[in-house]
Amino acid sequence: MNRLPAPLGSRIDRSRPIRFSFEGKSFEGYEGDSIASALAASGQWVLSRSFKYHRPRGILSMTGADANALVQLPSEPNTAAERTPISEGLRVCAQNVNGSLERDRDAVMDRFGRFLPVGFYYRTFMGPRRDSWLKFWEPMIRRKAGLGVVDTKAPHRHFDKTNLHCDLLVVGAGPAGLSAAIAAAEAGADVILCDENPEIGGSLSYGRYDPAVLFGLTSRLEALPNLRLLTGTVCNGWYEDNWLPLIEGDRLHRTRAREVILATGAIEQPAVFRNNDLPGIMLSGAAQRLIRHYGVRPGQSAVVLAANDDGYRTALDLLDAGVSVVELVDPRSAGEAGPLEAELRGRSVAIRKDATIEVAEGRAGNRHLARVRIGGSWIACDLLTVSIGQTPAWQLPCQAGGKVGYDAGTQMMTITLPQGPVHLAGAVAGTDELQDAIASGPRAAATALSRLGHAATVEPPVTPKAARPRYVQKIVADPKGRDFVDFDEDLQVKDLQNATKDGYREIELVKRFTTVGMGPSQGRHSALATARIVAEATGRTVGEIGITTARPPVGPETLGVLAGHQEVLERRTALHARHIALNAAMKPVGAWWRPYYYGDANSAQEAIREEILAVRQGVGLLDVSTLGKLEIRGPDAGEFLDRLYTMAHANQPVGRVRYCLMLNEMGSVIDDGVAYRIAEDQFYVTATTGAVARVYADMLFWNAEWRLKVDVLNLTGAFSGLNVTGPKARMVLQALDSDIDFSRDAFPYLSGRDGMVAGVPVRVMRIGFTGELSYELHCPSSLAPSLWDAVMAAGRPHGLRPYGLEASRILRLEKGHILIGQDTDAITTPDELGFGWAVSKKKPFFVGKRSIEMRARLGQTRKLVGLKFPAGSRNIPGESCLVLRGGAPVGQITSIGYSPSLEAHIALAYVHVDDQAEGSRVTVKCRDGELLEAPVVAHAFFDPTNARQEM
Amino acid sequence: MTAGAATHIYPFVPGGAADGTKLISGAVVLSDLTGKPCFGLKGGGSAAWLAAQGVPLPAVNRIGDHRGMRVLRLGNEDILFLAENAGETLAQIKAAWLTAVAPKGYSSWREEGWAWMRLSGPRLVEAMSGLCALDLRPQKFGVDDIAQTRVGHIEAVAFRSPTGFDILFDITASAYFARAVAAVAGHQHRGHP
Amino acid sequence: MKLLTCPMNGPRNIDEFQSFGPVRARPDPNGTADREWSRHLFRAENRKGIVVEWWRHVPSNYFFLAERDLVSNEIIRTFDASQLRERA
Amino acid sequence: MPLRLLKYGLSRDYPVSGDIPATPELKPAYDVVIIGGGGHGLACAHHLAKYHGIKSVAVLEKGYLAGGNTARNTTTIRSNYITPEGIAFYKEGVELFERLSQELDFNVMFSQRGQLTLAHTEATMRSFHMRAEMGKHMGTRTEVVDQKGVEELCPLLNMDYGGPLEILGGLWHADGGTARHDAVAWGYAAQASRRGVEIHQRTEVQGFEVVGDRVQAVKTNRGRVACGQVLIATGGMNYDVALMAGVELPIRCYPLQAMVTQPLKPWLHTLVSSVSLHTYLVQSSRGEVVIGGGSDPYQLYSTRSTLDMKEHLAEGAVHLFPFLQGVRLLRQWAGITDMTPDYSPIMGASPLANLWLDCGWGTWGFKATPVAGKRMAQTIAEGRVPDILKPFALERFETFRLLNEMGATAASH
Repeated sequence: MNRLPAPLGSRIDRSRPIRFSFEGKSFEGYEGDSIASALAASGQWVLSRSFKYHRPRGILSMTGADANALVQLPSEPNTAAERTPISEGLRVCAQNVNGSLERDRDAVMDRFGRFLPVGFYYRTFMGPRRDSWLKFWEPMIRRKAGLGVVDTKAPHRHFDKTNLHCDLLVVGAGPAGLSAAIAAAEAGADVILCDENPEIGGSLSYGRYDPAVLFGLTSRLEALPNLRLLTGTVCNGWYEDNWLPLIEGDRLHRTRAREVILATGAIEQPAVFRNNDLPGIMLSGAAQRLIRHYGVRPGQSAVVLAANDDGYRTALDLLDAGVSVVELVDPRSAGEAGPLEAELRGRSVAIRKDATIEVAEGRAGNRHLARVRIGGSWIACDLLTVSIGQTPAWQLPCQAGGKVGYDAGTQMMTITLPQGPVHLAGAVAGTDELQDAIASGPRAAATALSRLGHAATVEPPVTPKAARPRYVQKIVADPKGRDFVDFDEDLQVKDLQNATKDGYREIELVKRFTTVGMGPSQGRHSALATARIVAEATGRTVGEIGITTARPPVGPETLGVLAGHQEVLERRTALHARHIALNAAMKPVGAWWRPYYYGDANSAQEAIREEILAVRQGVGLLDVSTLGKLEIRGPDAGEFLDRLYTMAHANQPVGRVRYCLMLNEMGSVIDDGVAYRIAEDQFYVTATTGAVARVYADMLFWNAEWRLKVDVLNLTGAFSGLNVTGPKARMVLQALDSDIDFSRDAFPYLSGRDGMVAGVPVRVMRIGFTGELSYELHCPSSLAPSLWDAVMAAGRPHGLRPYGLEASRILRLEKGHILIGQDTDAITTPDELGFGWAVSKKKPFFVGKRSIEMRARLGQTRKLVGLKFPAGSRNIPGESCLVLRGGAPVGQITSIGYSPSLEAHIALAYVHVDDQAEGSRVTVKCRDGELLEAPVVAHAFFDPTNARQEM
Repeated sequence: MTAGAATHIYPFVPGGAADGTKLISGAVVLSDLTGKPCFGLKGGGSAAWLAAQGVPLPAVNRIGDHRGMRVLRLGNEDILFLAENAGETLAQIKAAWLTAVAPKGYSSWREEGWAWMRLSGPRLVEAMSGLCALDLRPQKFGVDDIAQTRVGHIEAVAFRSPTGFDILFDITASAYFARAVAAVAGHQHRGHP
Repeated sequence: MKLLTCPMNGPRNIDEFQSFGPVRARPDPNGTADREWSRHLFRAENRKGIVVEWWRHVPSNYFFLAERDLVSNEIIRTFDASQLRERA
Repeated sequence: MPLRLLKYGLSRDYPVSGDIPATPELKPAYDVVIIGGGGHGLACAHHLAKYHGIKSVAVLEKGYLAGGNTARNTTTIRSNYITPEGIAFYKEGVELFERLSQELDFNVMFSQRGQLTLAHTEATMRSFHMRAEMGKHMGTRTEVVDQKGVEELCPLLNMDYGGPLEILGGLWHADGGTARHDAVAWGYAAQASRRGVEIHQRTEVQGFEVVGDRVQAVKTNRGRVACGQVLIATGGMNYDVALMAGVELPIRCYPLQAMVTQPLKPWLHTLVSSVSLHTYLVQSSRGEVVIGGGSDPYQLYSTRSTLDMKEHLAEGAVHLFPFLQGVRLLRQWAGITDMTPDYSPIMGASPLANLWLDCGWGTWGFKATPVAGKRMAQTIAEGRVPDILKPFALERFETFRLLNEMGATAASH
């Protein structure tokens, strides 16, 4: 056991042991342990195998950033072992292993490495045959591809989203972020402070600092009710107008902040040398986190690579943790010894300057670090902590418009943000001394506060003390390789150099060709080294090379948390319950539920046929409430419709109903309906179910330009519609208590009446979609059920039958009525439909007029006609079957169905304009390829003289 | 037009379109006020006529009070009366309007087109933050403010009521809305037991 | 989520709005040759720089205008349609 | 193991192929100047040099090679369009992809695993039948499948949604596939430059010298270049570049976003897209699942990503495959698409005699890289537009002979 005594182990609760398994072996850890810390405590350092060479890999940073420490959970691939807490019975497995973690058959890839240089797959796997890639090589590569395994049986999880708002969002609760948030909140701002870690403090929580500092900040923080603290919450991106996703477990807080302070800290960088990826080699921050957060001893005997004070502090931490520090190696030239160095010497730690790690070697199978070579001599050790420098955490700042630069003087990566609502504090702004970081917080807060209108004095940013140039490791390719730059993608120094030799010299090309930075860590540990290598190889400066664009998200985020949970929108007519009671087969049409037919599924065809016959021979009742219903009111109402529709409406008499056809500016048909003039200044207009939302919006848009004196009201939900249709429709209505005279003379075809029916205020229109005598009753929706009941009762003696959408479609087809969107497409003109009758020749203007005139001049190519397929035809084409002329497609069938009334299959179809004459024969290609000849017939297959609907 | 003998059936009453859909209660409470007295005018002449009746009109997107009714100004010519406890007053205005001669605006039929629901309960704030993206913090959104926005992913009008938030939306989406609120409340509950 | 400030409803998430595209000149249909008319139908205001475009605030069905930079996506100002005619 | 690998293994040093020569000095004149160093421009250069013997060719790229939509698209290759003209063109494109690795001696990893487009409404099913009938007639492998067929082709799809999200059926396009987008561009670049084509990176066209109806020269940040013929193939910048030559194209620019998950062991073997959900998914040979959808809702020349689009795409993906809830997203990005009024490209002549257009590629440009390159090269070399390109002429917007592909793209570019 590598456990250290309390107080080390701030995150774990030793009174709560937890049992879990890794690779089938059972392990024990404590509540608060991460998978990686619990395994490390038990001496299990290897966590996974690498992407390409299947080398053993373990803890690198303890931040959960990279692929080395990704493990497989039963229902969650690619889980960060360094961050994910253990739980009782959790089953954890290693990823990307062929066999087991211990015995990975693909470990042999490490030997074949020289056969697999960068980009090799672009130059190979092509032969011998043209389809060899698809048939042989790709399947083989796909088997090797990927990391974790997705559980296709994963149980459903609940995710949700909330919306947060604040004056100031501070990202990162390290020394800088804490002091910034506190300063702003103490000034009265409404502040949210988030940090991905379970505790506040950042480096103060694991670094070698005076505990009083964190204690002081914490006590001030707790006194502030207007500061909302969200720990365990990742700010995973910055989007336009300060819109930031804060991810707290399975919850996404979509957060709008007026001002943002990014105190996201810095990212420690690994050193590049042969076998720098061995388990046991870790960043010094990882060792400190293991010690202070989890009370885990990171090794027995350590070599410390230190090119800065953090490295020296780590050495002291290791000593305190009972790790013997064999040697501290400082690659910097000997300078004046700081207090830390003195303290270390005082504790008899050998310190070697001007030297560095040249190569490391591992135990059998590279399963753990065994020794390192320094200045030609080998030193045995099982731990190497690396502290040679860091980069500011550039991801969020860059998404917020920050530009990454490189200060050749201090050898530092720098970030500059444009003037605006986003500010930097702490290490991300370049500070590396604790006091500088703490001081930078209030400074950033002051800037934000003044922008928020608080009286705050903005101090000029003082340049941080640490002007001393950073150490820069000189990167030279090891002749034997395995000097990794990108651990995720198994990329070595020579791979990047070779890419530039092949001409991939731009950093984005290097990235795409080598895939450097494209793995789970998204370049956190490779970007700077890559820039330096490419700069070296192409004779440019690191500044010129730069780094690749930092795209969101900052860290991996589950699709579940992004998707959240959303109920599926459904709309119901006021008669929904009535249909259910009548055993209707309800189906969705857009968001609406509509009855397709009434009855059981097994007798559907029978039911539909009976419904059709009921309408043709008796009377039927259809719920048409989903129809769009618009009311146009105002002195200019007539003029408004004149401009929008193709027919004349200004001169339409009150009490009359007119068909209306709407075109877009291109002259294409986009909707149709009827307009009932209720009063001089009031029209009641219907639109098709699917189009009404757009039609309504378009009306408002046009009038935003025209500014006519009209008001457009969408009554689609407010009013319901009942279509009573069939030869006996009049008898049914006359049997109802009403002040409307339904007689033919008093209430002729294409007229409308207002009145009361069965105590319900109604707007009745005589229109015919079915081709039968029809009265369409519209009424306020809350009264529709009453009206429905009354009509059903009055209709019973006449055999009235409610009918559904299926019957309705056949009925309209028999009558040759078109359905917009089915019988029309995006370029259909009225001429193509033979709707010349519906287009006013007198009106000076209506939308689309100019275009249809021009398109008529350019020449019409197709025409919508009726086709009839005699009963007993062996093969019947389906919808969308092609109409051919000389073997070439000239049109297609838009609607087809069997007409019980005509006892034949009838269709609407586009044919070549020269074939439009009745009697001419066209060729239709059936689904199975058979060619059929069919005669062109009139649109209105049924009752061409309209005697029935106008009776 | 008057209703006479026929009975009004709203989505959540027996026989209504949302019949069988449960209204959530507990930490979050959703109640249905759709049947309560409500009447609105929209279109040219509406504001002038109401002003002439002595109805004080608030600014657009603000709420005024008139003899126990809440007067919502949804647009220059779009005014809505909600008379939860002042049915008579509303009936008088409605009667006056019906008999008046134009110009007098036009009915906006909100009493038929909109569901009127009330969200309340101890977890109201969390629930609203899950349903609506708008900044509804008290200092940003007062008692007389109107938000024409999106609630539960559908267009809605939201404003404060003594016990929580009142929400007006497309009546045909009533069943969906009840489910959406229940789902959000459920998540809230799961999220913070 | 980008913010768009509706002159009537104030700043809102842009998903509350529907874009109706740049304001377009409307040539006299009857005084325009076919070729020019087609050009009018299909030409697109797509120059890099600032466009004036129609927006609809969907929940309130209020139409207004916005000046927006097609490159930076910055919204310079939003205003009621009446002001456009005043300028014209 | 292929011999190439042995070659790598046995050679002491890395065998340099030098795919992309460093940018040379700009000459004062070229027979052909191609504006845009993306897939289309490079493919055209390759065909000019290899099949038409035109070697004095300069490809001018404002940024780095293939850094625009070539690098940003989601690599869908298909020919299941609606118009016969469109299908004929894209069919040739698919056929060229089938031979492309050999043509370029560069593995573009053309993976023809088929595309399954899902319908959740009857209207969509109707449009699928239209595409299937036309596709069959034109000789492509395109067919409508029912619910059972969908389940057989993609057993992991969630078929349990009732209501509006229920999957009613699909359009199965066996010819559909993907390829490694960068490899396509690099392969063309390597071949073209080996035949003498000059590729000039970081060379931005800033204007045109137009005399009469001809372009005399293009002005760049690196100087003036006289030209015999000029091709505009600049993807999202087409409108802008053409405008510099005084040509106003009927094009609007919209961002198109996409995203990719962490690498997973392969589980998704076909391209799957849903029209109603505006979402499509495909798993690369790296194991990453690429997820894309529709364009942004308003015009913009920016490649910024949005959270709302990411949420929307994730919603769609989880609707289709609920078990993806626990899968992690790695990266999102965007490209700028140049959309035409009829969703078909504009290829061929411009109002200027020696200026040629390869524009209006909207969201469907990648799949046309080889065929557009081949046919535009033929056009430039022969000085006349081949029949297969004629329907795509700019004039169609004056003669109203639109190639209506609206709806064909839906959620599968």
